[in-house]
Amino acid sequence: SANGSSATGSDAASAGKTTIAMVTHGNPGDAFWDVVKSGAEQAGKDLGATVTYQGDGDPVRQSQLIDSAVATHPDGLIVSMANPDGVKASIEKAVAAGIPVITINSGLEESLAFGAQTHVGQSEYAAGQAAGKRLAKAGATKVICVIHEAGNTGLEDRCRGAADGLGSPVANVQVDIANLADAQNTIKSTLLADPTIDGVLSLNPGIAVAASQAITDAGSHAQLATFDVSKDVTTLIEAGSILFAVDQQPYSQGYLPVVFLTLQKRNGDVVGGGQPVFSGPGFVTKENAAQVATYAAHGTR
Amino acid sequence: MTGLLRRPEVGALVAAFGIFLYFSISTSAFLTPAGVATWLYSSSLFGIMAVAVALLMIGGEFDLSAGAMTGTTGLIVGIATTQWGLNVWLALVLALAAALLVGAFNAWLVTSTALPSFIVTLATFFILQGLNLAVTKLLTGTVAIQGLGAVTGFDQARVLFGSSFPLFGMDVKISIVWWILLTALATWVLLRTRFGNWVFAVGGQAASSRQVGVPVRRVKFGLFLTTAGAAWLVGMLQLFDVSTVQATTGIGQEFVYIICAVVGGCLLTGGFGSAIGAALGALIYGMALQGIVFAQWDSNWLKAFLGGMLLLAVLVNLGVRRQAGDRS
Amino acid sequence: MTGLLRRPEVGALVAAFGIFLYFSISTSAFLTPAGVATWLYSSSLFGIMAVAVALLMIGGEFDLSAGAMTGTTGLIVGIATTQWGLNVWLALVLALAAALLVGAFNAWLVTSTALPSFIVTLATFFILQGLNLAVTKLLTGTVAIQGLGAVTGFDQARVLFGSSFPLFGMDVKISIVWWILLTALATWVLLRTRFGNWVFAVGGQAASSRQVGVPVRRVKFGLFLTTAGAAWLVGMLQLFDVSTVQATTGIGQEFVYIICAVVGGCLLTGGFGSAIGAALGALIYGMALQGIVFAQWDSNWLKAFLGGMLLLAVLVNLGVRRQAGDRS
Amino acid sequence: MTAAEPLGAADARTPLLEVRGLGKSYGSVRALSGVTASIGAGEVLCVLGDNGAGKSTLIKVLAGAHGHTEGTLLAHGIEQHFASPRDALSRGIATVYQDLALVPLLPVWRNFFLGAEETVGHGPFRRLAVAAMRATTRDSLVTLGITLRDVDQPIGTLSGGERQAVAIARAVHFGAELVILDEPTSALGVTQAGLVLRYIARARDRGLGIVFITHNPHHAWAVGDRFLVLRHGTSLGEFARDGITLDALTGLMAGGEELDALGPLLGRPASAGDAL
Amino acid sequence: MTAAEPLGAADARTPLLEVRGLGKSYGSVRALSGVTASIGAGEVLCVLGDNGAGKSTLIKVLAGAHGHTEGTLLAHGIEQHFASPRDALSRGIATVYQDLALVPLLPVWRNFFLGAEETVGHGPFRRLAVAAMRATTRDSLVTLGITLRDVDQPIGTLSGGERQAVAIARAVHFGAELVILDEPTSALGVTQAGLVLRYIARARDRGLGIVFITHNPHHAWAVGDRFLVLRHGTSLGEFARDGITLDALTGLMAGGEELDALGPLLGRPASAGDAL
Ligand SMILES: Nc1ncnc2c1ncn2[C@@H]1O[C@H](COP(=O)(O)OP(=O)(O)OP(=O)(O)O)[C@@H](O)[C@H]1O
Ligand SMILES: Nc1ncnc2c1ncn2[C@@H]1O[C@H](COP(=O)(O)OP(=O)(O)OP(=O)(O)O)[C@@H](O)[C@H]1O
Ligand SMILES: [Mg+2]
Ligand SMILES: [Mg+2]
Repeated sequence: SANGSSATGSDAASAGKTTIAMVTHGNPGDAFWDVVKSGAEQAGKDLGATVTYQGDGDPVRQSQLIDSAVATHPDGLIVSMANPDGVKASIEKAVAAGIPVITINSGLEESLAFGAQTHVGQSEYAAGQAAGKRLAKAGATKVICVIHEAGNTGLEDRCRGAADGLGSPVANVQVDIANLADAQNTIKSTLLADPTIDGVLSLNPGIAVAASQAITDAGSHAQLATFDVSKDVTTLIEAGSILFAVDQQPYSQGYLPVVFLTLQKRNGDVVGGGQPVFSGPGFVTKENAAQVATYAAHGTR
Repeated sequence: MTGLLRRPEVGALVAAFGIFLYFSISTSAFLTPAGVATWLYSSSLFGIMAVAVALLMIGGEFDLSAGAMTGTTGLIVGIATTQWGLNVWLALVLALAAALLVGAFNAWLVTSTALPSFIVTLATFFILQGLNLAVTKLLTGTVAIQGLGAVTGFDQARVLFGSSFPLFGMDVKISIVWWILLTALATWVLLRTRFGNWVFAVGGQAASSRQVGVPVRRVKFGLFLTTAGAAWLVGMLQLFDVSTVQATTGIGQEFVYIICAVVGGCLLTGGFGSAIGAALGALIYGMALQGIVFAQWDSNWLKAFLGGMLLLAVLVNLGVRRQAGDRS
Repeated sequence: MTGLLRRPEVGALVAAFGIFLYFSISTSAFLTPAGVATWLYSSSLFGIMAVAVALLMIGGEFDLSAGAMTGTTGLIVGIATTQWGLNVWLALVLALAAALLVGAFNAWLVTSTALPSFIVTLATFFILQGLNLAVTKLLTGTVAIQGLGAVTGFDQARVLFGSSFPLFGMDVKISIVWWILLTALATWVLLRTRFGNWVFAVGGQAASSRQVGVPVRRVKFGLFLTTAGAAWLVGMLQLFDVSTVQATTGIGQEFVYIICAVVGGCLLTGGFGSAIGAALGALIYGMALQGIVFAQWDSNWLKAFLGGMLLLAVLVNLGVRRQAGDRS
Repeated sequence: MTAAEPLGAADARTPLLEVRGLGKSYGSVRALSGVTASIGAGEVLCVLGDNGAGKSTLIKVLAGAHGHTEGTLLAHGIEQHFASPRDALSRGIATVYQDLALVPLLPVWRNFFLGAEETVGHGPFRRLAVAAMRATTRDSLVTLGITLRDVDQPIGTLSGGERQAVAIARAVHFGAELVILDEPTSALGVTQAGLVLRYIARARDRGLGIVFITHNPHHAWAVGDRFLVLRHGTSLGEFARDGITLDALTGLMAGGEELDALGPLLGRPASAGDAL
Repeated sequence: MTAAEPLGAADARTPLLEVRGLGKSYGSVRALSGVTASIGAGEVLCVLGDNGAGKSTLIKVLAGAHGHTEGTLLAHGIEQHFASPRDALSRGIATVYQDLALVPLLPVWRNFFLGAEETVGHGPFRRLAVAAMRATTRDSLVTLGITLRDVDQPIGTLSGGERQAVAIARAVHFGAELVILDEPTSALGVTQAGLVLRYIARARDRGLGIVFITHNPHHAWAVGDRFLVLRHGTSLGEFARDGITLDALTGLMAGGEELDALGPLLGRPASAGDAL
């Protein structure tokens, strides 16, 4: 795995230290975005660049954070676009100021139009779609999608994608990530209320653990799939409690753009050539779970 | 009749009964053993905190940091066991000590500055919220602690906090037992001990209480420490149930506790309320929360429904109190 | 000296100056035109609401629904224009009417039941939060409304709410102008009009005010409507700035407004405070929020930092008031 | 500024206010009945009575807060039935309540004008006439013999007597011909009470009629022209100053007889020094 | 239950409490000086004085809330310097403050025992002796001649007189030999005040010493054995019942002379009916 004290960064030749700002729509404490952040920071360490990270789910405040980051004149800007309209003006401002921008995660469609150099990652919708297809293949017909943060666009997109991938409507169930024990109750209640449910899609590893227990408690035979991996999730996959985990490989979504922007500064490279770089989705299944588990424990998967 | 109406929990009792009937009749899963076990469990987690918060409110204070504190305690145990390899029981004690420290800090600030506890605990809430996230990230590299199931001694502690036992065909979670015990204990303390008498007195009229020798400061310390202790317990119950804990655990729950206490008949202004009322408030909340799911309503309406319920409950309580001729 | 110290905003002024100096010196971007424009803009959105909430708090009431209401108004305009094809200006009026209705509802409940506004507006907060999500989802199928830029008339309205103009090399957002104007207006109203006099009186001693003929009920209505109006304005400023609105907009911000007002010297108990103080409180908040970005601190600590700041601010204010010999 | 001939002495023949057989019931509770009294310009009518005697009820009727249910009330000789305090106020009757209706944190001048603020300008530019109100407040207070350091200090920082004075000055300023004072001296020490009595005398000398409610017969005696004694909601009579002595008044109002009746129960002989 | 020979008359020779030249300064403010008085069992000492006279200051010293700064204080003939209210209480001196230190929403019996609850059981099973406390409350009140419908009703629903009675009964119950009452009748009507005076007489008859603070000389006269009159923090003397008349007392305490001195300023001749 990546070695923090890699020598690549120490002999950074170009003028001054490279600084790269990352501003996402992830609220503080969000497990997915935390891994993205870890990836970016590790890349910074590896390459001898300073990476700053900020995140706010509200488009107004996200764009303010972008403006603030731009005011510090970084060598590169990385932005996620859950709500492309919301950050459009700020991104264009950054581009106008001559700061290279890379978009990550969602916003693939608008990325180039806004003046970004490339897009790393893959939209939540597409990831959801892939998950839906895979669930369909496993025989699920009636699936619920557990939203752990009310009104979060990214999560809604995943569920929408899942419905389209599955080819039949998916009911959204709302729970609160701040109360996992009760989230488990709500999932259990849902399964009790409708025993015909045969698939559960969770969007967070913590919720996945709760959901797996809820399925057992409710005596349901629903198959469980989740987004994102964690140590517990890999264990559950190995045990067969979880069918698969969609891995958008958030670590790469954080790591790669930092590499690209550093390369551009040092070497003038423009990776991607105007085409997006897909970071996933990878699927973690019984076959590769053991291997992924070690990374997940370090917060890099 | 008036005497009965004057009890704080009458409104909540009627409401709880109504909600119980409604969901029992309109959904098929609500009254099944598995269904009952679920909404009872849901209620119990809110209820334990609601009872503690109700005591605090009767004593004339608020605690907005209670929700975040449930997260803090869980995170401490998680970090201490998985990162530092501490013994589970030691970690439990460590977490309890930390919670009590925060409670004591709240109490100390409130009693020594006479600032409103709303502001003081709002600040603590923010601080805890920040620390939960930042410290967890710093020490573990992630924002959620997992792998607790593999910690030695985890299963022993789980008996106390995360187990369940069969009863009437239900799979009863141990937290329900804690809830009932603590509600009974709180009721007993409130109505049958000196401390309880003092809690009412301090919330009803702090100055008078001081004059007759009630140790106001000590009572407030006791109340904040009780809330902290309850936060620790709920943190443990959640942790050992799902064997994972997020850095964001508990945020936003502080309002729920206050809502349960108010629905249960506690006055925001102190000096009036009951532990049973708060427990009933939590029961209403838990039944509604799971009942909505059983009824397969669109969960997007959840918050609106809960808001309406709160409004209705306080209006009913108000009406009941007016009926009883109580103008305080 | 004592007279000066007695002004509510002294503490906030000192703190604002300190934070300004700190970030100006320790970061290079804070004082650049682009930097200043950003933190001013950030402050302005908090500030407009904080000033309105401060008026309400001086008048002795709370509004926890103010945050969610900024979302409601934005969503109404978004839905009305993109879904129903309503004219932008009509949609603006519709949103304003809806906000005022909610404000009037709050005021009506508070004045006619004498329930604490904390509970009443907590209920409204939950209801709005639920409606924002459910209705948006129902009508649009998503939780965020986009494509507003394409609505006819959008650009006209944007001049009022979403434009910016160059000044001293800065790109000044129009919301900063609104903020300054409203702070000035609120200060003028508070100190130089009958209504302002009544606001202080109602918050300071409602019973006495009623006796000398102050229309207490009307004043409270006025204050809740002002908060609602401010929520509408902030909703519009946000909407026309980013031309998108999410169903979760504004949730959690209600505390921020109260914090800004309290940091600016408002008493939670009413009857004391100032609009300028609240504006300074928002300035502190905005500077800190963006200053942390400039200083490249780990954003995980943000909340803890803000909590500490709140604590410090109220303690400083307390000290200042004690110095000034004011025991109220 | 010292004692002078009452300015309004000439008008004293038609009373400013007169009540005949006045009564007031709250539902079945008869709080007041058969009260007859009158008050002219430049006169002080003292209303005395123990707690619950009906003093506040009488004031509330005079002030227009409650309508009377029996008898007649005449202002300037014309029968009236006040519907509201504003109604009474418009006929020149102002009331200073015991709690003074002051807002402690507000500056003196804002309290002085609270609910009746003076404004300048029109439409949206209508604003408080701050300078004028400050000056008026200062002047009104000086007229009553009070000089404050600063009319901008919160009224909560004034002494009880000063606060009474502000309230009286306010009533006088707002064109009252008749000022009703509800126990203005009851919460004050001797010195402060003396000051308030002096303010009452000043106001009387400026030709105002004053209804002065108190339970201290000494205070009443110091400034009163007529004395109305209430007990249990009925009038024990209205006495002119020369028709009664302080001792008699004291005995009447404090319920000396009733206490004497209690005497045996208290294990004391009927007291030798009692006034009636 | 009616008037009887004071039970404790025999002990009256060594006073329960005696003060000699007692004084108290708050920093530079000399709130009280040179007060000499004594009170024996079965005696009522009335402390009279206008507002600000120093009555509360005297009580606070006797009750142990503040230490004295001059003179001596003797309980049962032994010199004392009380450090706290508990200290005074342990020497049998209980104080009933003017605001009564009651919690309105709490039931009567809980208020009765507040701060001194009786418990049964041990360790974690120690609990309130509810039945016993209810019974005690009812009995104590009956001894003073009060029968409540329900000792479980919130004390805020009792009348002022009843609340005073509960407070007095509480002081008596908790073993006080000497009960200090701060203006127990000032907020009450004649009937209620009469009741309270009767409770005082009952307590006295049971052998208690009573310090009764009031500004109503009639009330003092009705039950008092000795009278201590304060003005501006100094004693105008302690008088035995047969050494003074009610009139003299009235004049002394209400500051009749001072008001007379004000006379010319008020535009009145020095009043004819004044008592001194
Ligand atoms: N709103 C009311 N409804 C019913 N009874 C009332 C009402 N207001 C007063 N009373 C009764 O009328 C009687 C006279 O009361 P009032 O307040 O006039 O006495 P007061 O002389 O002003 O006493 P105090 O010196 O205590 O102010 C009392 O017995 C009181 O209980
Ligand atoms: N804590 C204190 N610090 C300074 N001065 C005080 C303090 N307490 C009382 N005084 C002063 O001592 C004097 C006597 O006050 P005290 O309260 O004993 O009077 P009182 O006779 O009880 O009056 P009232 O009838 O109003 O209760 C007053 O001038 C008062 O201002
Ligand atoms: Mg009265
Ligand atoms: Mg006193």
